[in-house]
Amino acid sequence: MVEIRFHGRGGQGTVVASKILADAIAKEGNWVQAYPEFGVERRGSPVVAFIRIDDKQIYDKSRIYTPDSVVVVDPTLVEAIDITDGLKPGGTIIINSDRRPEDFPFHGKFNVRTINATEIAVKNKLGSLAAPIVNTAIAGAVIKILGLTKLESLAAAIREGISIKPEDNVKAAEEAYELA
Amino acid sequence: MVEIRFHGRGGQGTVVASKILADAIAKEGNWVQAYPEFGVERRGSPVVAFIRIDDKQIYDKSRIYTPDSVVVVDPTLVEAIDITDGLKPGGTIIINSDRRPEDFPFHGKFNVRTINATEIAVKNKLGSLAAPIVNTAIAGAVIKILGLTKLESLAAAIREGISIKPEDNVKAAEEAYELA
Amino acid sequence: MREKKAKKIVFNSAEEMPTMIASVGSQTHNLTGAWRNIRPEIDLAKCLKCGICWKFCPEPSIDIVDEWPVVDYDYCKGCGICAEECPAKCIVMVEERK
Amino acid sequence: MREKKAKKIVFNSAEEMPTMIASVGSQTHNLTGAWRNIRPEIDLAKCLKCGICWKFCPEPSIDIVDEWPVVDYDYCKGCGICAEECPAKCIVMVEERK
Amino acid sequence: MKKVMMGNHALSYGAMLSRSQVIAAYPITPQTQVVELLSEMCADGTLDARFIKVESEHSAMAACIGASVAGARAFTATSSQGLALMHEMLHWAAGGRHPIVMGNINRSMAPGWSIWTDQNDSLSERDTGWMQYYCASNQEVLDTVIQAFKVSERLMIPGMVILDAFALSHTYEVVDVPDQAAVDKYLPPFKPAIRLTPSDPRAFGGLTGAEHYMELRYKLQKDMEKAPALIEETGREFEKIFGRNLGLVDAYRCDDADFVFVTSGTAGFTARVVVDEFRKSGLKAGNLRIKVFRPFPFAKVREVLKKVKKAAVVDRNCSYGAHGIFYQEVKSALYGEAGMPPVFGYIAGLGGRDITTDSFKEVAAHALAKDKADEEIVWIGVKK
Amino acid sequence: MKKVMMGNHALSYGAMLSRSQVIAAYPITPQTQVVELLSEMCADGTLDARFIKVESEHSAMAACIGASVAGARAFTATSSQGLALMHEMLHWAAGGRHPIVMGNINRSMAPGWSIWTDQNDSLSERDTGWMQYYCASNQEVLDTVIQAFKVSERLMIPGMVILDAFALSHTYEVVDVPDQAAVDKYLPPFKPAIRLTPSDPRAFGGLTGAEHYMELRYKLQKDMEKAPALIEETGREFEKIFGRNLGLVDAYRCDDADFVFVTSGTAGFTARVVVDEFRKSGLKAGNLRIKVFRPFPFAKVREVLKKVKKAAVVDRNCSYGAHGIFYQEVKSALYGEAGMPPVFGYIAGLGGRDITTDSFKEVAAHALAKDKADEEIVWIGVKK
Amino acid sequence: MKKEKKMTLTLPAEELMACGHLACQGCGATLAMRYMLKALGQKTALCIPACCWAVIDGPYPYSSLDVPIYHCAFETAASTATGVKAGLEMTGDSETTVVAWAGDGGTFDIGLQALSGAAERNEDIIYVCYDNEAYMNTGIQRSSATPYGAWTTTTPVKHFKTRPKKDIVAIMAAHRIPYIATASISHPEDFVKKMRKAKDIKGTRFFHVYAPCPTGWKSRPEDTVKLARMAVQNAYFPLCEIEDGDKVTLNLKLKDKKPVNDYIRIQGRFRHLTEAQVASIQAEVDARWERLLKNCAV
Amino acid sequence: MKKEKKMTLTLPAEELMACGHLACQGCGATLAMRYMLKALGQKTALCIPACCWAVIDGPYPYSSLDVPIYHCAFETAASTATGVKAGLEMTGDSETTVVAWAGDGGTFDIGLQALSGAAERNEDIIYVCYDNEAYMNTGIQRSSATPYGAWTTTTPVKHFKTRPKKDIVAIMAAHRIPYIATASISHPEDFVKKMRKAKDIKGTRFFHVYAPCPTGWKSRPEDTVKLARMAVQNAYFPLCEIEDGDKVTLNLKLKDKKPVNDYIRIQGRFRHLTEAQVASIQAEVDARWERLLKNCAV
Ligand SMILES: Cc1ncc(C[n+]2csc(CCOP(=O)(O)OP(=O)(O)O)c2C)c(N)n1
Ligand SMILES: Cc1ncc(C[n+]2csc(CCOP(=O)(O)OP(=O)(O)O)c2C)c(N)n1
Ligand code: SF4
Ligand code: SF4
Ligand code: SF4
Ligand code: SF4
Ligand code: SF4
Ligand code: SF4
Ligand SMILES: [Mg+2]
Ligand SMILES: [Mg+2]
Repeated sequence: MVEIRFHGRGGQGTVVASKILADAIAKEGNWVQAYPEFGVERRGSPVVAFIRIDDKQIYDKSRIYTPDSVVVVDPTLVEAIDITDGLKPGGTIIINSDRRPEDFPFHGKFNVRTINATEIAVKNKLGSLAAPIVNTAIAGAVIKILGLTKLESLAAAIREGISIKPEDNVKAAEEAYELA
Repeated sequence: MVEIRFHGRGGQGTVVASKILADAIAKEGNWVQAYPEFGVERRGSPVVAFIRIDDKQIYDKSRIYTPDSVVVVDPTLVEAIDITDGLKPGGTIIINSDRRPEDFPFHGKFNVRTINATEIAVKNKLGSLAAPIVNTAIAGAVIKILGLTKLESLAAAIREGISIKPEDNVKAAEEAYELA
Repeated sequence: MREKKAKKIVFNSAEEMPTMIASVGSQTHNLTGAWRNIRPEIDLAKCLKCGICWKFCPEPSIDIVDEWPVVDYDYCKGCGICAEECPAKCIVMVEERK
Repeated sequence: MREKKAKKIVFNSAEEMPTMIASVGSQTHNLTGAWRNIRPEIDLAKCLKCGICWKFCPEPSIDIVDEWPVVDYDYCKGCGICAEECPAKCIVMVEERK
Repeated sequence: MKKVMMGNHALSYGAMLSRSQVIAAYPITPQTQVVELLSEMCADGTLDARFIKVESEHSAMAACIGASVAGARAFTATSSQGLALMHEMLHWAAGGRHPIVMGNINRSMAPGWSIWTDQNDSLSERDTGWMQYYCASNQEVLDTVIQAFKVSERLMIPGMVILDAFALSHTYEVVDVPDQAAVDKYLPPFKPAIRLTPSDPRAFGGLTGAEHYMELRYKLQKDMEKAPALIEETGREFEKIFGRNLGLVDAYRCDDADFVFVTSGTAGFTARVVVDEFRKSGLKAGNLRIKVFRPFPFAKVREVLKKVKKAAVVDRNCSYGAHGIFYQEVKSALYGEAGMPPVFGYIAGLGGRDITTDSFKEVAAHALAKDKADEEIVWIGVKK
Repeated sequence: MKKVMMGNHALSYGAMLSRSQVIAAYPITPQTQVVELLSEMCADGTLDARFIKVESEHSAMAACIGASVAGARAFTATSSQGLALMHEMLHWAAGGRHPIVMGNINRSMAPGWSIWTDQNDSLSERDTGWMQYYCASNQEVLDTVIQAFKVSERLMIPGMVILDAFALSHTYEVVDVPDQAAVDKYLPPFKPAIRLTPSDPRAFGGLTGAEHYMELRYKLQKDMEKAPALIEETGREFEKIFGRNLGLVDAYRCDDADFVFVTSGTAGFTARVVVDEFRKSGLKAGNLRIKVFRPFPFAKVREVLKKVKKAAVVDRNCSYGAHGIFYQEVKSALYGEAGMPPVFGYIAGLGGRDITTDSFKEVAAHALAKDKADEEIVWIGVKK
Repeated sequence: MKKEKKMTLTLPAEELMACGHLACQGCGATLAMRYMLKALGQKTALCIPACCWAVIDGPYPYSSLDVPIYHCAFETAASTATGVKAGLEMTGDSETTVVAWAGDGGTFDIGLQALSGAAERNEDIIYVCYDNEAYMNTGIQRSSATPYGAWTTTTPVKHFKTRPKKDIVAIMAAHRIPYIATASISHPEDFVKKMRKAKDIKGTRFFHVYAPCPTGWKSRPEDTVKLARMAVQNAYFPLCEIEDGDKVTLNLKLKDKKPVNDYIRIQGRFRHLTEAQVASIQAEVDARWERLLKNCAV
Repeated sequence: MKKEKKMTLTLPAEELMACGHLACQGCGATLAMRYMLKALGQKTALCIPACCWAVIDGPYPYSSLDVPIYHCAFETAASTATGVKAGLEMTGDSETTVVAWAGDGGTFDIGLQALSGAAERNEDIIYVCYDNEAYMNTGIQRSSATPYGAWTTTTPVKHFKTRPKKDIVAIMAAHRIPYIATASISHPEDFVKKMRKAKDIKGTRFFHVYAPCPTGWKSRPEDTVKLARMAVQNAYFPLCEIEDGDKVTLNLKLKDKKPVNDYIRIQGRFRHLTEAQVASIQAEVDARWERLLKNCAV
C-alpha cells in the first residue's frame, strides 16, 4: 500500500492531478483511492488531496495521516505550512520548484526531489506564468519518481480526462517524466 | 357509567349541545367525556356526538358503540339513518319532535320520549323556524329525562358557555325541562 | 364515475384492495339529498328554458330531461342557488316534510 | 472581534464548550495573507488620498494609518481590486516571491 | 378551577399559563382550536404574546427558533403533515439547543389523507433530539406543557407534548386549571445564559468542522441523559404545588403483575379498564403506560418489567420494515439484562381505527397463549 | 468497463444505466456532482430523461412522486438538510407506493453547519417506509441503484441508496461500469399496474377513513416483509449477470468469530482491516456489515450473531435520548432469542470525525474487557 | 311552443363532475371545478393538494370526477403537476392537460414557492387557484388571500385582518408567464372561453378564480353566485387576462361600477366593520381598479 | 501638502466586518456586507441562511462580524428574522434592526415563500438579498436569479439557461411593502444612504444587491467592482427605490446607457454566447429599462 499527499492551492487543479494519477494507476490493474481534503476550497487557499494505491482492493476508508510521499504543487506552501506533517521518516517529497533539493530545510531527513513543473507547463502553453496549470507535469514527475505506473498509462488517462489541450498536457507530462 | 349519543345535522349545534351538557354535569362533581364524531362536518349532513358520564375518573378512551340513550336533535334523521344502531335494549330515545312517542316504529322496543324543542326554541326567538337553535332546549329535556344533573347547573353552564342570548337560552332549557 | 347511484364498495380484506390508494368507485353512491332542509320546486309552466338553473347548480343536480330542467332530489342539497338565479322566478324553495 | 490576529481557540474538552453553538473568538486569527499570489504595492508618492482603495477592499485589508492607505499583508488576499480601482494608478500588483 | 375543555384548549391553557411570549403556528386539523384559542387570547389581551401567523409549519418552527434564541419563551402546535414539514427544523431546534415547547396532535401520515389518530407522525421524529411526552388526558396535557417548559429550559432541549387526535384533541374532559400565580411560582421566567443580542455579538451555529461537531452533539446526549431524573424531580415539585404527579411512566398495578400491557397515549388509559376487569377475573394484569418516550426511560422500564412474567407492547404506529416502535425500543432496553420477561408486539389503531377494551383482550389472549413472540408482528383489528 | 470515479458519479451512472426517465433534484454539498453530471448527461443526450431543476428538495420529491405515478422511472439525490426537508414527502412516496429511487449522501445535520459525514440524516428517516441500503464502495453504490429500482418496482416501495459524504461521495475509486445491454436485461422497463392517466381516471390518495387506512398500511408492511427474500433473489440474479453479489449483509469472517463488529457504510470496510489484523494476532474477529437497514434483516442478523461470543455495534449516529440506532435495532432484533451474545454499543465519527482502524481497536479493547454493556453508551474519540 | 323549444345551454353539456360529492350547500368551489372540466374535457389530469376539494371529491375508494386526480401534499400542487407532466411525456402522452388545482392557502401561502419555481421554469401546466379567501377546509383560518377587514377564526373580530389581500396576479405577472387569467363562478362562459384559450398555450398558465364560500363567509348558500357577480361588478374582483406578463386585457368593462357596500354587508365575516372601514375598502378597490385600467391602456 | 491632506472617506469609518474571513479573492458579497454594517451600525442582528456568507463569516467558534448572527436554515432567512424580531421585542429590545441576509438562491428560490409570508404580514425586518446569480456556495449551480445565457454546472454550455432571470423586485413590489431598493457594490455611497433610510422605516424592507462573484462568473477578481459598475451603467441592474409598491425612484439616471456587450464578454460564464444571443440580451435589457422608466414617470 502506498499513500501520497498533495499540497496545492485552491484553483490550481491539485485535485485534478490526483484524479489523473488515479486513472493512470488503475489502468494497470491496481486499486486506487483518491480524494480531496474534506473542506471548503477557495481560490488561493491551501488545499490538500490524497491517493492510496494497492495491488488488492482497498478496504481502509479512513483518511491518510502518515503518507509515504508528499507532493507539493505550489512551492510557496513550503513556507506557509508544515508539508512534512505525518510523513513517514525517509519518505519522499516532490516539490514543483526551480530550486535544488538541498535548498529545502527538510532535505536529508526526507528524500527531497524537485521538478520545475511550472516551467514545463508554461513552455507547453498550459496557463500563464501567473497561473500555470501544472497538474499534468507534476503527474509525470510523480509516476517516474515513485514508480507508480507507465508513462503510456498516464498519457491515456490525460487524453481521457482532460478536454482542453490534451496533447499539450501529454507533452508536459512526458517532459516532466524525462526530467524527473 | 352512562353513555349517550346525539344525532343532528351539521350547523345545528349538536356538538355544542353535548358540550353544554358536559359542563352542566361536571358542575356536580361528576366526570364526563364529550366528543363529536371524528369526521368531516358539512352544513346539513348528518352528524353525531357522544357523552360518557361517571362518578369516577373515566379511563375508557375508546368510542361509544352501545349507548344507553340516544338523543335526536333533528327529527328528519329518524328516517334518513338508523338512530337505534347499537342502542342498549330498553334504552331511551329522546327525539325533538311534535309527534308522540307512539308514532315511532321503535316505540316499545325502546323507551321513546319526544320533546318539541323546535317550538320552544322558536318561541324564545332562538334562530328561525327554518333554522331553529334547539340545543339548549334539548339539553333541558335530556337532563330531566335521564336525571343527569340539576337544572341550575345547566343554567349556569349555558350562561358561561353561550354568549348570544344566554338568558333566552336558559329560558328555553327551563321550559323544556318543565315539559319533558 | 358519472353513473348515478353507484354502489358502495366494501373491501372484505386487505388482499382485495389495490396496492396503490386508487379510487375504484363513484361518489354518486352518496345520496346527498338527505342533507337538504329546503327543496327547490320548479314551476315548468313559467320556465323559459334558459338553462341558468342547470348552469349554476353546484352539485350538479339539475338534469336536462327532454329539454326541461329536472331536479334530482337524490342529490340536491337544497342550497337555493337555482331559485335565486332563475330569471323567471319559477323555482321556489319549500320546507322538507319534517 | 475586530481585534486583529486574535488567538485560535482550542477546546480541550466538551465541558469547556458553551451549550449553545455560539462563537467565542474572532476570525482575525486566520491570516489570509497566505492565500495571496500577487501583492499590491502602493506608491504613496502618487496617492491622492481619495480613499477608493480603502472603500473597495473586500477584506478589508487596507487601513488608514496617519491619513495614508496601508495594506495589511497579514490579510490582503491579493485580489487586485484596489489596483484596478485606484484613480491615480498608484497601486501595482507584483508577484509574491516563490 | 375546574373547567370542561377539549384537549386542544388544555394545550392552549398550558401555553398561556406558561406565559409563552412568542407563538408561531399554522393551522391543521386536528390542531386548529389551538391556533384559534391562542389567537383569541392574544387579541383580547389574556396573553401578552406575539402571535406570528406564518405561512407554513417550516416557518413556524423557524420563527420559534428565532424567538427562542433572542431570549423569548416560544410555543407552537401542529400535527402530522405539519410536524413532518418541520422535520429539518426539529433537528435544528434540538441541535441549536432552543428550548421551544410544541404541542403535537397525533394524526396519521398521508397518503391517503387521514385526519385521524396514530403515532407515526411524532414517532418518526424520535431521532431529532426532542423530548417527547405522550399524554392520556386533557389534564395531563395542560400540566405537561408547564412541566415541559421547565425541563426544556433547564436543559436547553426542546420538548414535544403529544396527544391523540380527537380522542383527546376534540374530547371535552374535566380539567383542573391551575392558578396563574401558582404556575408563576413553579415556572420561573426564561433567562438563557447566552442569547442573540448586539450587546454580546456572537455567531450562532456557524460552520462546525470535524474538530468540534461531535463534542457539541455529545453534550446534547449527555444533557438528555439528565432529563429522566430532572423530570422526576420537577414532577415532585409539581405535585407539591398542584397535587398531581408527573412522572416518566404510569405503572398501574404492575407491582405484582404476571401480565402487563405496555402502552402510550389514550390507549394507555383504556388498557387500565381491561386490567381492572382481568384482575377481577383472577388474572394479575397490569399496565405500563410510557409517558416520556424521549429520553427513553430505560431504568424505569426495566425496573417495572423485571418483576413481570410477560409483557405485551401495543403500538399505535409502525416502523415499516421493522416493528412497532415502542415494541422495538422496549425490547432494546431490556436486551442483555437478566430476568426480563418475554415481550410480545402488537400493532393496533392506525389511521384512527379505534383501540377498544376488546382490542386489549385480543392482545392478551394472543400473548397468554404463547411462550415466545413470533417473528412477524401481530396486527390487531385488521381485515387480512 | 473499469473507470475511476467518485461516489457521486457512481450514483449518477447507476441512475443513467437504469434509464431513469424523470430526475428532479436540488443541489447540496456533498451531492452536487450528482446533479451536475446528470445535467450534463441530459443536456448531451447520453440520458433520455427530463431533468426538473426544482427550487427545493420538497419539490424535488413531489415532482418525483408525480412522475412516478404517471408511470415514469424517477430518480433524485440529496443529503442531510435536503433529505430532512423532504421528510413529509418521504412518508408520502412510501405511503403512496411510489417506487422512486434516491441517492442520499450521509452528512450531519445542522446546526452547526456541517458538510461532513454521519448517518443521522438518513437514519432519522428510518420510520418513513423507505428501503435503505448503506454502501461501502463506489462499486456498491452503482450496483445498488440498479438493484434498488428492480426491488422497489416489484414491491412498489421507494428505495434510498446511501453513501458517506466525502469518504465515498468525493473519493475516486475503481468502478466496473456494467454494459447498458446487460443492465437492460436485468432491469425491465417500469410498467406499474395502475397509473395516473385519463384513460383510467382514478383518484389517488383521497381522504381515507378509519375504515380503510389501516389495511393500506398493513399491506405496506407485508410487502416490506417480502423485501429481504427479494433482495437476496435479485442479488443472485445480479451476480449471475455481473459477477458481483448484493446481499442483505456482508458477514466477513464471522463464521467462527468470537468477537464481531457490527458496522455500516465505509466504516464497515475499514473494520475489515482491523479484523484481519486481529486474526493475525490470534483473536478470532469478524465484521458484520449491515447493508440493508430497512427492511431490517432480522433473520440474517440473528443467524450471524448467534454463532458469535460478543458483538460491538459501532454507530455513526445517535438517537438523542436513546442510543446509537444500529445498536438499538440490533439489540431489539436479538431480544428474546436464545443463545444471543452480549452486545455493546459505541458511537463514533459524528460530524465527519474520522473512524480509523484505531477507533475499532479502541472499541474492541473496551468490549473485550467487559462482560456486559453499561447503561451509558461509549463514545469513541470524543474530548470529554 | 315552449315545449318544443330547446333548452339553452351556454356551456358544454359534458359533465365530468358527478353528484354525491361532499361540498357544503351552495359551495362556489364546486362550480369552479365543474366549469373547468367542461372547458378542458376528459384528457385532463388534476393534482389537488390539501384544500376543501381534497374532501369534496369524496373519500377513498371513491371519486366524483371523471378525470384522474392525484391528491398531493398541501405545498406541492405545482411541483407534483410538474412531475406528472414530465412523467406523462416520458411515457408517451404529450396530449393530456395537467392541472394543478389548489385553494388560496395552497397558492398564496404554503404552495407559493413551488408555484413560483414552476413558473420560472415555465413548466407546461395550468395552475388554477380557486380563491375562497381563507383556509376553509380546516375551519376558516386567515390566509394571505383573506381581504382586509375579514373575520376568520385566527383574525378574531377584536383583531380582524388589517393587512390587504396579497396580490397574487401581480406576483404571477412578475414571473412573465405566457398566460394569466382571473375568472369568476358567476361568469362561467367567460371562464370556459379563457380556459379553452389557455389549453392551447404552452408553458405555465395561471388562473385566479373567485369562488365564494357560504360556510366561511357566513353568507347564505343561495347568495354564492350573486356574491361572485357583485365582486366582478364592483371591481372587487375584476375579470382580466395578462399575456407574457404585460399585455393586459379587461374582459368585462364596467361602465357602471357598483359600490362595494352591498357586497360587504351580506357577508357575516364583515359584520363588525364600521362605515369608515368599508369606505377605506372602497378606496382601495378604486385605487386597484385605476391601476388595472392604466395597465390595460398600456 | 498631500501629507497634511486628510484621507477622503465617503463611507462611515466604523468597520464591523473584520479581516480573516473566508471569502474568495475579490468577492463582491463581502463588500455588500461591509457597506450594510457601516450603514446600520452595531445595533443590528443578522439571520444568515446557507449561502456563501454562511462560510465567509468563518467556522465555529469564530466570527468575522461585530454584530450577532444567527446562522439559520437555508429556507428560513425571513421566518427566522421574524422570530428574532418578535423575541427581541418581547424581551424589551425594540431598537435593534433585524436583518435577514441571504443569497439569491435563498431568496428567489427556496426562501421565497418565507419572504413572501413575512412581506404579507409586513414584519418589521430588513431583508437583503445579495445576488451573485447562482448557488455559489455549493459550486455554481443555476438559481432562478441566473440570467439568460449563463453557464453554470447545472446549465451546461450545451444547455445554458434559457429562461430569463426571475424579477424579484417586481415580485416584492407586488407585495406593496413600504420600501424596496436595489443597490450595487460599485455604488457604496448610494447603498449606505438607502440602507440608512430603510433603517428608519417600519415594516418589511427589501434590498436587492448586485454582488459579482469572480469564482462563479469566471471573471477576474480585480474586475468585481468594475463588473458591478458596468451592470449599473448599462441598465443590466439599474439602481432604484420603490415605496409602498408603486412609488418608483430612479437613483441613477443613465444619460449615456452603455451596451451590455462589454459586460458580457469579460465573464467566462457567457463565453459561449453568439452575437445574436448577446443582442437578444441587449433587447431584453432595453425593454426592462423602458418599463422601469415608464413606472418612474407614473
Ligand atoms: C403541511 C400542511 N399543513 C397544514 C395542513 C392543513 N390544511 C389542510 S387544508 C388547509 C387549508 C386549505 O386552505 P385553502 O388552500 O385556501 O383551500 P380551502 O380549504 O379554503 O378550499 C390546511 C391549513 C396540511 N394538510 N398540510
Ligand atoms: C434545504 C437545503 N438544501 C440545499 C442546501 C445546500 N445549499 C447550501 S448554500 C446553497 C446555495 C446558496 O445559493 P445562494 O443563496 O445564491 O447563495 P450563494 O452561495 O450564491 O452566496 C445550497 C444549494 C441547504 N443548505 N439546505
Ligand atoms: S337547490 Fe341547489 S343543489 Fe338543489 S337543484 Fe337547486 S342549485 Fe342544485
Ligand atoms: S333558470 Fe328558471 S327559467 Fe331558466 S331553465 Fe331554470 S327553471 Fe327555467
Ligand atoms: S485609491 Fe489610489 S489614490 Fe486613492 S487613496 Fe488609494 S492609493 Fe491613494
Ligand atoms: S489586493 Fe485586494 S485584498 Fe489586497 S488590499 Fe487590494 S483590494 Fe484588498
Ligand atoms: S367550506 Fe366553503 S369552499 Fe369548502 S366545501 Fe364548504 S362552501 Fe365549499
Ligand atoms: S464563490 Fe463567489 S460569492 Fe462565494 S465567496 Fe467566492 S467570490 Fe464570494
Ligand atoms: Mg381557501
Ligand atoms: Mg447566489
